[in-house]
Amino acid sequence: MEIDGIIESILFASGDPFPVGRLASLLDVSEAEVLEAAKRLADFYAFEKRGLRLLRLEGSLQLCSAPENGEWVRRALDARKPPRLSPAALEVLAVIAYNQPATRLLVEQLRGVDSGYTVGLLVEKGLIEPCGRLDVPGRPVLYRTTAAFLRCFGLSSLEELPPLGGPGQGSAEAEAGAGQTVMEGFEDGARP
Amino acid sequence: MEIDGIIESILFASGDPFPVGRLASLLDVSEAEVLEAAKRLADFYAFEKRGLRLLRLEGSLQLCSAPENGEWVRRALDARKPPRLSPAALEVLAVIAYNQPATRLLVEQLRGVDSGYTVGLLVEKGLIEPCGRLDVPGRPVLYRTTAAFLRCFGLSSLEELPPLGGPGQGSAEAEAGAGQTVMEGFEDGARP
Amino acid sequence: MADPTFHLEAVVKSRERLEDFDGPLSLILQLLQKNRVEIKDIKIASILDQYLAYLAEMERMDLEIASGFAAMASHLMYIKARTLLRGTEEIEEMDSLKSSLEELRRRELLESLRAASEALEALAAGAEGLFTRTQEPLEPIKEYSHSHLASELAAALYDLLGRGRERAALPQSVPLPAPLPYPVDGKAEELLLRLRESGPTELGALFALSRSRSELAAALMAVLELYRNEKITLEDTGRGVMVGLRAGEGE
Repeated sequence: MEIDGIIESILFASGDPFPVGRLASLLDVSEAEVLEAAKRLADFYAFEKRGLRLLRLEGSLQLCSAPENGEWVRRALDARKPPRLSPAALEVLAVIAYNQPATRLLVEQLRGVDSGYTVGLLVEKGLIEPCGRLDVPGRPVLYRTTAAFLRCFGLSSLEELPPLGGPGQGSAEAEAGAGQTVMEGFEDGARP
Repeated sequence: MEIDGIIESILFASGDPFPVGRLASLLDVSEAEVLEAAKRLADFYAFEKRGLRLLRLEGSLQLCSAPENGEWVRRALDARKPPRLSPAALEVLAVIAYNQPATRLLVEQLRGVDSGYTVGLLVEKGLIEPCGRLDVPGRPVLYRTTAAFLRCFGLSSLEELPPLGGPGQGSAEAEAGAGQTVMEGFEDGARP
Repeated sequence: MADPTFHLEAVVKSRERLEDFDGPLSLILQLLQKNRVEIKDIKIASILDQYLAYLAEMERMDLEIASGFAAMASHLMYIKARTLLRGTEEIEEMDSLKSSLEELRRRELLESLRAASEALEALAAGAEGLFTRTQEPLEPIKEYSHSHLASELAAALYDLLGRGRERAALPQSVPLPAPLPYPVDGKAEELLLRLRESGPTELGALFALSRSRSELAAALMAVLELYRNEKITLEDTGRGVMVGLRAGEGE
């Protein structure tokens, strides 16, 4: 069975990230086979300089347009550049990303300011999502980052998050390390 | 400029059919060049047996998933099957199946309620079909069951419909007989 | 932790960097923070030894550092002494030291998260230009494809007839309209044949062929049905109605 074409069709039609596990059970093959097919597709897109990219976002796969054509697509769709996240939003996102699942309370304790609005904003943008409640009085909601978060930050898994600087390290070193980590993602093949 | 990839990106992200003219003016090439690129892409998809197809609709281009993978896509995205027959629909179907060809009037007289909607629904689902008119005043339409009906009920012919105990028989016997009949029907019907 | 090594160098360096460095408590906190040491593990003697060694290494006396250290050491001794004297009783200074330490750790974590969020921002800039798409509209499944048991049909009919019996409406007693004595379908075919042979005909002439009332009724219904099905045309000529075949019905 030629699963590459079927996976391509499903990912195209789905639009959203599609779980590798569901593809495997649907096609009655192992997850490893699905990932191999995905790798073939991703390499193929990159090698042939096609207008598509296949991303691996944790346990899911998603088709996207090629980033180098982003400006063309934006013009064609008359889309504005999405506004950048504010430093406050980035900070909240970082707190949740590195401590997930995390409650709003943790965010507020770390930042020292009310963060309800910003948390709501990030949920609205689809970068974080509620994922249950903490089993303490008040049962506060727990948040985690989404597949869209990984996509927007060019990560293919949470393991690729820039390492947090230890007490001795300066932040510059952490940043340099981060850039490298991203390049090692699934998208590897995409970059020559 | 490599316009094939850009066109692919734009069509991917757009989803909707995208006018050839707009692609041409956007990329600052002639419509003929856009169409040539589209032809190359379409041929490529078809030749490589990819999961995508490029359609040309009037003056527009559209990417879609390959129709031969439609069944996979449907399963993957869990396209809703039409709901199962309601008890009312099953009742109407039973009246027609056992009395075919039958008019709506017969159905309504037996059920005691207006059945026009349900009859229409069964026609739409392809389980019954009109087959002429009854030679009485008003010339009501006659309905009979279809091949799809036989398929759904696991029958190879109408003769395999579970026999009904006649209404003239003693009710206890009739019901006992009915139980048996139903069991036989089950066996016959379910296993071809 | 038996004898932790206190990396004074780092403390002193950061002390030089920090403008708001202030008082012996801050120096203690710095020290504890940088070395990840709990308050209760502090051995002042070992701090002192290491401090002197450090100074010797520097081969010069930095009076500012020395005085800062002296203040810190005396404050630590003060806290330790109170802890020893008061036993398990709460020591205010100890608590404030602890909460200050927590605050310092919180701030440090926040600092590193801020640094990470800057790194994230850089990543986001690199990942710009990826566009996703919405789900492709799916063709609805039109054909009914659920499978049923044939027995469901029999059961449905039994239910229905059972209900009907209560209402005394058995199948035989269902009043059906009496069949037409003259079939309309046959009459319709007859009319079409005649129109094909003799062309447009007056309506009255068509009806005049009927030999009985029921045949006349069938002829009337046949005309109505043929007209409704767009097989024939009707035209009012002023003296009567002309019936003709609709175009395409000639063959």
